[in-house]
This record gives sequence, C-alpha cells and structure tokens, in this order.
Amino acid sequence: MHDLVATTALGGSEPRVDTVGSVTCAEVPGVALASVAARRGKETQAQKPLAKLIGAPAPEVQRFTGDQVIAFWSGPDQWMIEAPFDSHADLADQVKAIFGDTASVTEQTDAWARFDLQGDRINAVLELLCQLDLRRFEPGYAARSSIHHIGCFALCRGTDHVSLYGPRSSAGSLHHAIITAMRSAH
Amino acid sequence: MIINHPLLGPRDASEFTYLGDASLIDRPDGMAENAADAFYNYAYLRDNPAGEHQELWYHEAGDRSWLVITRNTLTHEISKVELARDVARARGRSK
Amino acid sequence: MTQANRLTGGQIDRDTTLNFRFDGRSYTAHPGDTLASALLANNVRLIGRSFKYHRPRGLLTAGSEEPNGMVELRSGAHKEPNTRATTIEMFDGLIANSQNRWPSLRFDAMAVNDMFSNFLSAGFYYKTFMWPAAFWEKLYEPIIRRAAGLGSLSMQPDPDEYDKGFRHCDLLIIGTGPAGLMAALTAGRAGADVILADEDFMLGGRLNSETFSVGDHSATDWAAQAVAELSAMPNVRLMPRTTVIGAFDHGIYGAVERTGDHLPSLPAGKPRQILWRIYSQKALLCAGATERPIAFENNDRPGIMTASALRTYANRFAVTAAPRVAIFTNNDDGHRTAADLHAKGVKIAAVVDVREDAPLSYDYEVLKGAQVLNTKGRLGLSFVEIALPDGSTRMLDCGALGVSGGWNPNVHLTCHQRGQPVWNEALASFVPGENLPVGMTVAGAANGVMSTHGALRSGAQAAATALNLTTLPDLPETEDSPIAQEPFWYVQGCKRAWVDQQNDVTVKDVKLSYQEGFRSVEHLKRYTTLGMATDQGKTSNITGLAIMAEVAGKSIPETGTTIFRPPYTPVPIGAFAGRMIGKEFHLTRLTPSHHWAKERGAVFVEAGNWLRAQWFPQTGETQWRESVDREVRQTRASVGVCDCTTLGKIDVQGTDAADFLNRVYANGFAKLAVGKTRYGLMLREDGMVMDDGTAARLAEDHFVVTTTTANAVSVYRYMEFVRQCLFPDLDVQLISTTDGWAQYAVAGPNSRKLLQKIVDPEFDISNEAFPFMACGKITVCGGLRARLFRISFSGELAFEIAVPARYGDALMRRLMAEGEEFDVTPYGTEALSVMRIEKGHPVGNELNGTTTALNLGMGKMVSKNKDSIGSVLSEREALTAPDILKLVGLKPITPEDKVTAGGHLMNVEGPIDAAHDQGYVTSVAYSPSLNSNIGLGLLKRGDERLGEKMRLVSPLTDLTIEVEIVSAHFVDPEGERLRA
Amino acid sequence: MRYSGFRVIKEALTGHKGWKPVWREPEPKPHYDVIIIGGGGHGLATAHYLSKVYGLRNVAVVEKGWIGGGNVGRNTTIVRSNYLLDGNEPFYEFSLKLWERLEQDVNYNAMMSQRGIINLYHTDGQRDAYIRRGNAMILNGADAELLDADQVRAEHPYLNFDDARFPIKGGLVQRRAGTARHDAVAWGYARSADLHGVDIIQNCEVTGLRIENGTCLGVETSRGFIGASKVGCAVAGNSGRVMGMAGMRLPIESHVLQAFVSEGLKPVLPSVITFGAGHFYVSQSDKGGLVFGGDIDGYNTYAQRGNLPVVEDVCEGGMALMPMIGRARLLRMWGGVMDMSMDGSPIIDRTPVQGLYFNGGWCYGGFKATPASGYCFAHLLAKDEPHPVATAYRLDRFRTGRMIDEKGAGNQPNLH
Repeated sequence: MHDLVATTALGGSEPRVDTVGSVTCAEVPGVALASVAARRGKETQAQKPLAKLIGAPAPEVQRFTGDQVIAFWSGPDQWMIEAPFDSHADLADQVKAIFGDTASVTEQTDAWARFDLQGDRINAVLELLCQLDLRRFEPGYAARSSIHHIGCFALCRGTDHVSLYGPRSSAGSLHHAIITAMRSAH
Repeated sequence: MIINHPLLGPRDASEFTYLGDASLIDRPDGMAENAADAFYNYAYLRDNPAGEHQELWYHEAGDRSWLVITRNTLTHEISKVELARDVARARGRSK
Repeated sequence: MTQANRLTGGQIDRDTTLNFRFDGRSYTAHPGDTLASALLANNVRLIGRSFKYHRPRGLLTAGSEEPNGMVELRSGAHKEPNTRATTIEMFDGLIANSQNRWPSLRFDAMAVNDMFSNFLSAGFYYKTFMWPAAFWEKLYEPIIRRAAGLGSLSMQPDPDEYDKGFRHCDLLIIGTGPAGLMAALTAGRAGADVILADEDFMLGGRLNSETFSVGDHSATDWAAQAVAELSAMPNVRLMPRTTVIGAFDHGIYGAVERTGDHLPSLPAGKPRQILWRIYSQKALLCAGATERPIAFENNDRPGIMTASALRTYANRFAVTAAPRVAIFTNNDDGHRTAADLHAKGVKIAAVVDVREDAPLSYDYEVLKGAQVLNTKGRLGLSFVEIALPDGSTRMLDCGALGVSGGWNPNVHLTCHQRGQPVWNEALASFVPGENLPVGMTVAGAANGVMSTHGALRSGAQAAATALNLTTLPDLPETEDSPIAQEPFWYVQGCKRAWVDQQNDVTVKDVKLSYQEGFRSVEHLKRYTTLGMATDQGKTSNITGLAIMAEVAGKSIPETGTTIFRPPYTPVPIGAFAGRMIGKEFHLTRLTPSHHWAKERGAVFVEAGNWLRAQWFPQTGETQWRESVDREVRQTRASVGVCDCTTLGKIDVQGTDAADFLNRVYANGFAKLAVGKTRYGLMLREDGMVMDDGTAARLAEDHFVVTTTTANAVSVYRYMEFVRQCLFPDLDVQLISTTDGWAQYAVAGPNSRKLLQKIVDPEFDISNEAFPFMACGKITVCGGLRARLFRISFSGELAFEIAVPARYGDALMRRLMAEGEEFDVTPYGTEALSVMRIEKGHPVGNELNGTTTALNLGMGKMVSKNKDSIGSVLSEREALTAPDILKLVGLKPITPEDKVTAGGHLMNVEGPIDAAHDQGYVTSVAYSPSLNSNIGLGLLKRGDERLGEKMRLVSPLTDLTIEVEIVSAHFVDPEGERLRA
Repeated sequence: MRYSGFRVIKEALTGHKGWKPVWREPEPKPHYDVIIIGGGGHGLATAHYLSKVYGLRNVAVVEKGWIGGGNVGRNTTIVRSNYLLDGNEPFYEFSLKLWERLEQDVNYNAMMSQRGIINLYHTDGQRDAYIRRGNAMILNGADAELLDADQVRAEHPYLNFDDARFPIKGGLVQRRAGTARHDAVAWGYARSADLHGVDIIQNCEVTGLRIENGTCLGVETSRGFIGASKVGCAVAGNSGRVMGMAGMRLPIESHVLQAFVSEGLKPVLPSVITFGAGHFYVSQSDKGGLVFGGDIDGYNTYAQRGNLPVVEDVCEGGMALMPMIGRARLLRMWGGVMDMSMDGSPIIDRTPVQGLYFNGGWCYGGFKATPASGYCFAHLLAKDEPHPVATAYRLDRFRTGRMIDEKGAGNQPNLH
C-alpha cells in the first residue's frame, strides 16, 4: 500500500459540504470512474460484458443503469462506469479485464469532480445553472451539457438528488457557480 | 438556435462548435496526381449558398459527436440533423 | 407634501405610506404606485429635458413606451441613468433625480438650443463644422458630446449581481391582458406547461386601467381572479416583472425578470435581475397595443400625454395629472378617458374631437370637428389653443391634455427575425405579417383585435390552436365595441410639432428629410434620428412614416414599413453578462499542486484558463529574474521539478490507433515501438503547424498523446473530426485525460537519482533499461500506479511522471522532501521558457498559425511517403520559396543588451523600414547558462545566415541593437545531456 | 450646392427652402463605362474616386435597396490602421490618411473623430505580438505607442484593474485612429459622386451578369439590362451570391456580426477600447451611446440577425473589462452579414471573366477600409492594374500560399 495522501478536487483533505436553505451541495470524492468505448465492429458485443459489470442492461441514450456499479451513457457506444472508490481504486484495470478486446477502457477517476445536490428545491438551483430541460430529469437520467461554460454530466438519482460531474481542474469554478445559484434560489 | 441532435433530442446550439461546410468531409486523396489542385479547392473554395446549407457542428459540451446539419442560411430553419459519421460513410469514406 | 392630485379608488395600498425623493425634495406615495404616478399625485409634471433642444418634458405615457419621463434612479454606485419613471415600482426611500439638465431642471442653460432650433434642423451637423479640419476633435465635438447623452453613469462598478436561468415550456404567453390571461386559462386548464410573462408588476394588463366589467366582475377583479386560478396550477408559471425582450431562433425567447428592482436593497446573494432563456414549443404574443399621439404645435409640454395614460393614472393609480384636463382625439377611445376622469371627479375642460360626427356628452363639452392648434406653459401646460370648425379659435385652460390618435398593435416581437408587419387599412395601423418567428402566434390587440371581448376570444382560440385543443372555455361577457380608426397624424400647418419627443424630431424635420432626398424609411430614421431614442420609436415611428408618405404622395405601405429590433425595452448590460464577470469571467483551472505552490509563495500566471506557477521566489530574492535564474541554474546543475499537468493528454486506443496518429501527425508513427515516445508535429490542413507534443505507445493499441496547454481542446476536437468525419471506419477511440493525471517534469542531471527514491524498486529506470524516449507504467511510493516518460523539454536528463490527480499534491511534496539532498528546486513557467529557448524548442510564440514545419526548421519531419493532414498544402510555392522565414537564434553583440520580442530584424546597412524588413524576434530570455540575453526569431533565409550580424530594431520601444544570428540550439546542441 | 456653416445659417433664416436632394434619382442609361454593383460604402467610395480622381463620369452605382444600407449602415464605426502584415498595413494606413481629409474631399461632415484606439493586452505573449505589430506600423509610416498598465490606468481609470480574471498589463495605442459617423460616410460619397455625374440607381437589384465568350457585357437588373464596359462588384456580405451569377466559387463564407448600442450617456469613454481577453470592443458615439461588439456568431448565414449566446458573450466581456457599465442599458442590437474570407483579409482583383472585377472579403474590417477600398478599386477599374497598396489582395493567393493571415487562424473563416 502506498503512503501518499489524497486531496479532494477542491484541494481539501475532507470533502466540502455546503447547505443553503433546504439544498445541500456535497463534494463526493469516494468514487472511481472508467470510460468504456466499444471497439469498431464490436459495439453489440461490448454490451454483454457491460451488462455483466453493472448487473443490468446497458443504459439507453442519456440514461444510467446499475446499482453499486453503474454505467451512464456518454456518447455513441461509449459509457462511463462509476463505482465506489474504496473497492475499485483500480477500476479501469478491472473493467478492462472484463471487456477484453471489445472495448477501449480509460481511467477517468480523477478526471472529474463530483458534487451532489440534494433537497426539495434543487430544480430552482438547477434552472440557474444548466440549460437542460428539467422536465426530463427523472431518476435514471444522465446527460452532459455545460454549466457556466464547463462541460458537466448531470445524473438524476432521485427527484431531490442530482449528481454533477465537472472536470476536476475546474472544480473550484463549478463549486462557486453551484453555491451562488443556491444562494440566489434560496 | 436549437439543434435536434439525432440521439439526444433538442439541445441549445451554444453546446456546439461550428466548423463549416460539410464538404470538408470530402477530403481529397493526398497521394493523387492532382492533389495540389484538389486540396486548394477543398480547403479554400465554398459554395456559400443563400438557402439550404449542409454544415458541420461538433457537440463539444455534449456527447462529442460531429453532426451534419442541413440549415437554411436565410431563415436558420434546420431541416435535417445527422451524425457526421453516418454521412461520411454514405459518401464513401471508410478507413 | 400632500398628494394633491390623488383621486379615489385605484390599485394602491393607501394604508401604507412610502417616502421618496425627487431632485432632492421629499414626497409620499403608496405601494402600487410607480414613480410616475407618485410624481403626478404630488403635482410634479416636469420630469426631464429633451435630448437636443433641452425642452421641458413630463410624462407622455404610463408604460414602458415612455420617451420623456426619464430619471437617474438611486444614488452612488447604484445610480441607474435613463430610467423610465413609468416603470419604476415605488419603494420606501426611493431616490430619483432629473437628468440632462444644468444647473437645474427648471433652469437648464442648454435650453438655449431651443431658441436656435432653426439652425439645428435635421442633419445640420453634416453640412458644417468641417473647417478647419482639426477643430472637429478640439472644439465642435467636445461641445456636442457634452450636450448630448442623457443620464450619466456612476463610473463605479455595478455593485449588484445578475443571474441567468433557463426554462422550458409548451407555451410561452407574453402579456397578461385579456388575451394573455384567457390564453393562459385555456392552456393551463388543459394541462399544458405554460409560462406567462408580463413586464408589469401587476398582472392584468389594460384590464387594470379600465372601468368596464368582465362577466360579473370589474375588469380588475376578473384579472385578479384569473391570476389566482393560474397561480394555483402546478403546470403554469407566472412571471410578473418579466419583460420578454427578444424572439430568437427556434422558439428561444430572452426574458429579463426584475427580481430586485422594487426592493430598497437586495438581500445577500440575491440577483437584481435574471436573464431567462425560455425554450418554448409555441409562443403566443399578447402584448396589447400602444396609443399613438397626434402631432401639433408645441405638443411636448409637460402635462400633454396620451389619453390612455391619463386613464391608467386615474383608474389604476388614482391620480390625475391636473385638476383640469382636456382631451384631443380622433376616435371614441378618447371619450372613454374623458368619461372615466369625469367619473373620478376630474374637471373636463373639453373634449376636442377632429371628427364632425363625434359623440356628445351630457357631462362635459365636446368640440366636434376641432383641432388643437398650439399650447402654452413654459414648464408645464397651462392653455390649449383650439381651432373650431368655423375658423375661430378658443383657449382652453387646463393643466393636462390627453391625446388619442388611435392604437398601434405592439408587433415588436414579431419583427425580431426580420419579419415585416403589414398595413391594415381598417385599423390604420400595422399588424403582424405572415412571416412570424416560427412557433409564434399573436392574439388580442397585438394582432389588431381591439375590443376586450375580442381579445378574450382570440386569446382562447390562439392557445387552443397552438396546443391542438378542441374545446374552448366559456368566455365572460364584456365590452365589445367595434373599433374604427380614421388616420389623423398631425394638425395641418404645424411645424414644431413633435413626432419623436425624446430625440426632438418634428414634423418639419420629416419634411426636410424628404426635401433632401432621404426618402426611404431607413434614410428618414438615420437622417433625422426618428425612432432611434431609448423608446425605439414606440410612439413615433408610424407617425413619422405616415407624414413621409403624405409628403411623398404615396400610401403608407408603398413608403415602407418599420421594423423593430431586440430588445423590446432596454436591458442593463449587467443582466446580459450575469455571473461571468470579474474573477469569474472565465472558469479557472487549477492543478492538483496549486495549493502547495501557493504555500511556497509561487507567483502565478494565466495560461489559457489555467493558473500556473510562474516562479517560486525565495527569501532575499527581490527581482523575478533572480528567482528564475536560480531555478534554471539549480535545474541544470542538479534537479528541478515543474508542474506540467496542464499539457493536454489524449488517450488514443484501438487496433488502428497507430494508423490514425500516422495521419494526424506529419511525421511517421506507424512503426513506433511499444514502450517508446516520439515527438510529433501536427499540421492544419492548410500546411501550417497546428500543435506539437509527444505520443507515447503504452501498448500495441494504446497511445497517450500530449498537446500544448493552449491547444488541448482544439486538438482533441480536430482529432475527433478526423476520426468521425474523415476516416469513420478506423478502429480508434479517443478520450481526454488531461484532468485525470497530475504530471511533473523532473529535470536535471540528478533527476534519475531523485526518481529512484520514489519509484518502486521493481521498476528499473537506469539509462539502459529506460533510455531516452522510453515510457511505461510503473508504481511509486509503495504501489501507487503511475506513468513515466523519459522526455525532455529542458534539454537535461529528464522525466515526466504522472500520478492520479488526487495524489498530485502529495507526490509534489514527496519529491521536494526526497530531493532535499540534491538541492531540488521547483521551477515555474519562466524557467521552463528560458530552458526551452536555450534549447531552441518552438512554442506558442513560434507556432503562431502562420509558420510551417519548414519555417521552424522541421521540414524534414513532414513525411512525403504518406497522406497526412496538411502535407499537400504545405508544399505551395510561396511556402517553399527560397527566401521564406527560418527559425534562428539571436545573441546580442553586447550580452547585456536586452533583446525585445516583437522587434524586427534589419540588415546592418540600409534603411530601416517595412520594405527592408528581414524578420522578427519571437521569444527572448536571459540565459543564465550563457550569461547573455538571447532570443529566437524568424528570419528570411535564416538557416543560411548563421554568423551574420543584423540590427534588431523596435522603434515602438525605442531600441536598436546589433545581434548575431546563431543556431537556435544554444545549449548542448548535440543532445548529450538528455541521453545521459 | 456647397455645404458650409454659412449656408446652414442662410437656410435657417430663409425657412430651409433652398436645400436640394442630396442625390438625383436618375433612370438607368443603356450603357455605362463602369457599373458598380452595390451602393454601400465601398461601392459609393469607388464611384467617388472613379469620377473625381480617375475622371470617369459615365459611371453608375446600382443598389438593390437604399444606398448606405449595407454594412456601412450597420457597423461599430471604428477607423484604424493598426495592422501587422505587409500585405495589409500600407493599405490601411493609406485608408486612414484618406479618412483624415475625407470631409474636405467630399464636402460632407462624416464626423471623423480621431479619438484613438487602445488594444489591451493581458499576457506577455500578447504584449510581444503587439510590439511586433506596433513596430510594423511604425516601419510602415503609421503611428503606434505601447502603454504599460499604469499608463493605461491613467488614461482609462474606470477599467477593471483590481478584480480582473485576466489583469490588464498594458495596451497598444494608435492615436490617429477613431470613429466616424457611418451613415454620413455613405451619404457624403454618394453626394460627391452624384455631383461628379455618377448615376446612383436605388431599388435596382442585379439579377444576373451577362457574360458572353468569357467577357462581361453588363448586368441584368430588376429594371432591365444595363450594359457596361466594366462591371465592379462591391457587395460584401453577398459576394457569394453575386459572383455565383458568374459561376465563381469564392474563398469566402457569409457570417453575421452583431453590434450593439446602449442608451445615450454623458461622455464616459475617451477612445475606442478593445479587450484582449474577451470578445469586446467599444466606443462612445457623439450622441452618447456606447457602441460595442464582439465576435461573429460563427455559423454561415445571410440573415441580418444573430442569437443570444453571442450577445451574452459580448456583454460578459464588457462587464469583465469595465464593470461600471452594468447599469447602462443595451438599447438595440442588430446584425450585419460579413464576407468572411479564408485568411481574414480582403480581395480587390480582376476575375477570370474579362471586364468583371471583384471587391470583397472584408470580414468585419470593411468600414475602416472604405476610402482605400474605393480608391484602390477605382484604380483597378480605371487602369486595369492593382493600386500599389493593394497588390497583395489577389484572388489566387490561396493557391500559391500567399495568405495574409493576421490572426494565424488558417482556412476557417469564422476564426478570423
């Protein structure tokens, strides 16, 4: 076991949590990510290991499926796999082993910063951030769009729970955008 | 503008980056005899129509698909949106 | 002060009294008032001065179309110039001041312009002020500029915040008059997702200004009930105080919600306004109509306003503009105003109706077939001179005159995509044309349906049509009087009769415009400035057009149409900018060791959106050069570490990955061995260098490509273009991993020794096992997965090591701790730059989009044996001519001479001018290794001129020195160090 | 009729009865020596110089709508000659010198105001590029000054120095640059050309080019065929459409550039200012409006309107640079259609068709070029050879690799 200490995307040793009114924004570092892109001509084949990995059928366009390990659609024949970090620190290697030569797999764990928004007024916050149609935000929805010119994934985990994934290097700007929107919508 | 992405449905055009005429798909063969001429035409000359225009847009803040969009340059009406990869294949491009 | 002009009734809360100040004097008002209604209530008619002649002006209207009644609202940094008093919702403590006057509103020195108005006719300035030429900037223009303009800016940063937001709906309804409310009820009851927006703080539109009943209720009560019903619907969003400002492509509407303008001050974190982008499937414009004035001599005095405005002030705000009021009208609507005012106890001096068959009244005098000839009153109306049909004249004593010339549908938003309204003869006005923005329909008065019942009906029908509903709701009974508008634009014989009140355009000016040949509508507008004021001609454009038509002897449609541009009403620039200002103007990207660098006291520099450490000052270093020189020396002598996380990283995988790279890079990649890295040069299709970097082959089907920091996004985009559009069947997959890995250059003769302390022992990184350009996956610090590349930008023995970003901070600290024995130094972008210049590596300054591989001395890298991007066009004659620029090194003959980037190179003999330009300096540095200033440059035939002396000139910075042209590889040209 | 202060006073005292139409409304003749297609700034300037300098009087300008309705009627009025490259700088400096004496030349006050321009820089790389440019300007006989941050602050204290994402490090100044009253430029040229005998024919749309055996014989118009020995096309924005009538494909795309004006304000900005870290440039008009713009929308279009994202982008730039304008209101926005060329520079050249000449590709820099463009196009039409300052504006330069690419953006028009 190595002895290097991790920092969160915001640069702290502990994840940041902010609450404004009834909405909470929490930094979630305990997550591992790997991207999977089917190899040319193996688009259908690649769905089988994917289903095995997440224990559910491959997600449709703009959806995610799975439970402990989930996959969300990120592009044509491309998915992002999300799993708990503690059990999947080497997620990309695990995933590659399952997919073999049906897909290209790339470690994405630290490429992203995740912020979870929870509360019954999250839509009032989201409509200040993101141009996606919030009427389509139902559990299982996953889409990429931009927030303050930052390309972000939004995953709707429940009517009062949305995860936002933004590029790790922009975590500070994304967090600032979220917090100001929370204050404004409060 | 709204681009009705063939996979994702309607998206604000601000998520996309524009390149230009879809004829940029038709890259000539660089090893051909007439390559100099063909590349000059390819890289520099445009139909620039006032009316229907097929053009390339990239879903930079979305799923990173390149799209071929048929749009009227007089009205901005978009009549067709296709994945550029499908269009490229249909135009005979492969490897 | 008592509110002398306050009437009974109205939609104001008399139980609460608000205090406000105008031009330093205190007044009172009530919630529900606007500043305009409150001023009138306090018998203040004079509010501002006109643009050109500085004529005294009051209020013309009661709405957002107001051209005259503009003030500077609030004070200090919150000062807001040119704010229409008619749209300012009263709050306690409001402060407003008149503008465009000096020294005071009542005595404005610039009013002298009015006396010389004959000399200041339309376009006079085009014909004079030309001699002597230099006097324009020195004399004439400063005078004009000081006189022009309206309000003034505070010159302080706007202290408020603005938000942007996005809303989607099935149906956007713009306007909440009878048409809008009925449409919303129809759509809302059917379950549609509706947004209902209105610029007013009180919903109901014109219904709040009228006294007739709707069904069993007063118009106001009916509106309030409808609003209550709509508020209770979860599928309907009401947006009061929200102006829909523009109709953009594909059903996108811009709307500005004034969330804080009615508050004395903003709660913390709350925005003043929100710019909404509303995505609508369908939109229904129910924007109503605007009453148009009639032009007559001196029709601009305070107290002269549209008749409907008088009615609004009386019915909604319980205010009269004066105790004694006259009406001038060409239609029945003017009589409605008279009746309503009379019912409120206002004395009606007379109703002057141009029609011979005007209806009579038992309550007040109606002068049939009469016209207003002139008016009197220096700072406010006192008398109106009437011409009677028998040729006699009569003076009417009154403090206000309501003018009604008929109603113009508010077609503005229908024009925003350059649709043209069409002339409707029956209404004598323009109505929406055929070519509306896609998805938009128009109902109610905006569509020329002028009766209340008609508006209800057309609103319901339009909503039903938009949503494919088959049943319509029952409509309440209400006023359904037919409308007939006979055009009457101006009183014959008048001259100084204002058409555009704010810009001081008179009937005479329109006629002069015709006389001088400015006859198209656009020429008229541009020559006279008609309709170019802050109200965009809402009360003036059509009248001006009609007068032009009459002078030209043409019909109005033959003369032209007038279209409107966004925004519907002016919008604060801050609202369009939203949150992305100040430090948040662009997102900020930080590397994982940013906090560490900050602790070390690093000075940061913007590199695109990244912040990078520029140098790390140490105690005692006072000049940045001291720090940079030390960092270079320490690195070259022992070891230095530089954060290079910002370089773009692209994962390229697939069985065709090598083939793919072979096409996007000008040099060959097909045969690169696994475990090796290669420098790659990427061209644009036009043959210019796009970017450079390295590609490391981690496996047969897996490369890691690096790009420059600046081009990471565009290179990735371009590679996706090549992959998807040019070679769609190659088996290759791309994804950016820039943010995923923290990457550090460890450079210097001791770099291997330092790395050996952290690389896990099972990985041999000796020169034999891990030679120059090797790459591989390793682990560090007891098992953390990492990547190691033996590449060098500094020219020293060097590595780049990458670990997952979350461990970047820890790795940097570890390298510093373990490196202590080697006197390790962190180095920033400046030292990096010095070392790369010493090595002659081109970067952004050289890769400026106009340089080819040949220019940069890398012509041989462009393979002729394959078809890679850009290879064909890089061969064009002018790009391969013998005298093209070539990259060279420069050394001043006197080493202390400062070399200037951007300086031009000239021969030692001969003139210094553009014709003799030989090239220019791209990059400069002080080289601590050579103890000399050095530079890189692009020089005509540079590669043949090594050893030549030249002049480096920079007249801009007053510099001329002599330099020697040398090889760009100043340090270790054979590359022995990096292979050590 | 000569315009002067005396004349204004005389007319004022006599009821303005003496003012004559600024131009005639002639019927087209069957044949002209030269027909200029396009009654915008460049076409009218060409007519002025053709008739006044080159002595050709049998000239017509045909315009499909009203004159001055092209981009000369919808721009941000900036005049400058701060270019880098040899192909451009002598031309724009020639233009600026023509601007400096324009009003006396045409006897019309176009309110050319040499208020100066400052291009701000925010990085060392930008500074180096501006030094190179400023030196190129001086070496070409133009004026340029480099200011550091303190000097910029002294001249423009209201800029955002303290809370900026990209701090201002200095600026490149050209004092002789400035603004002009755009409509008046068109009217002044039109009036002068008309006085020199040129027929300005409005509401006359060119519907075709009559070309026989490779020679252009005249233009088909909505008012019939009009013959000409030479036809010059100056319809930037619509170049593709008109030259398409001759079967030509051009190295040009049509794009929209939006522009904006605020409500009138008392004087705040002393000069033209361009932001180096965002898409924003601004000046203040004599009427007090802040006139500003930014980037093109970026997609091919012939519609004279744009969309919200660019409006927001421009205002973000404005607020980032000068946060005092937050409470100033944007009054009006409009769009002009640009000829965006493949290297960002224009074309003034013969075409493969005998007797057909082309002037276009002005990108969003056409207004400042108006006098020199007219002068050089007139020279080309009169003498059949390029004017010495316009020799680089060749149609075939992309084939030979002689691009004039100030930005280094390459063959993608929307990046220039």
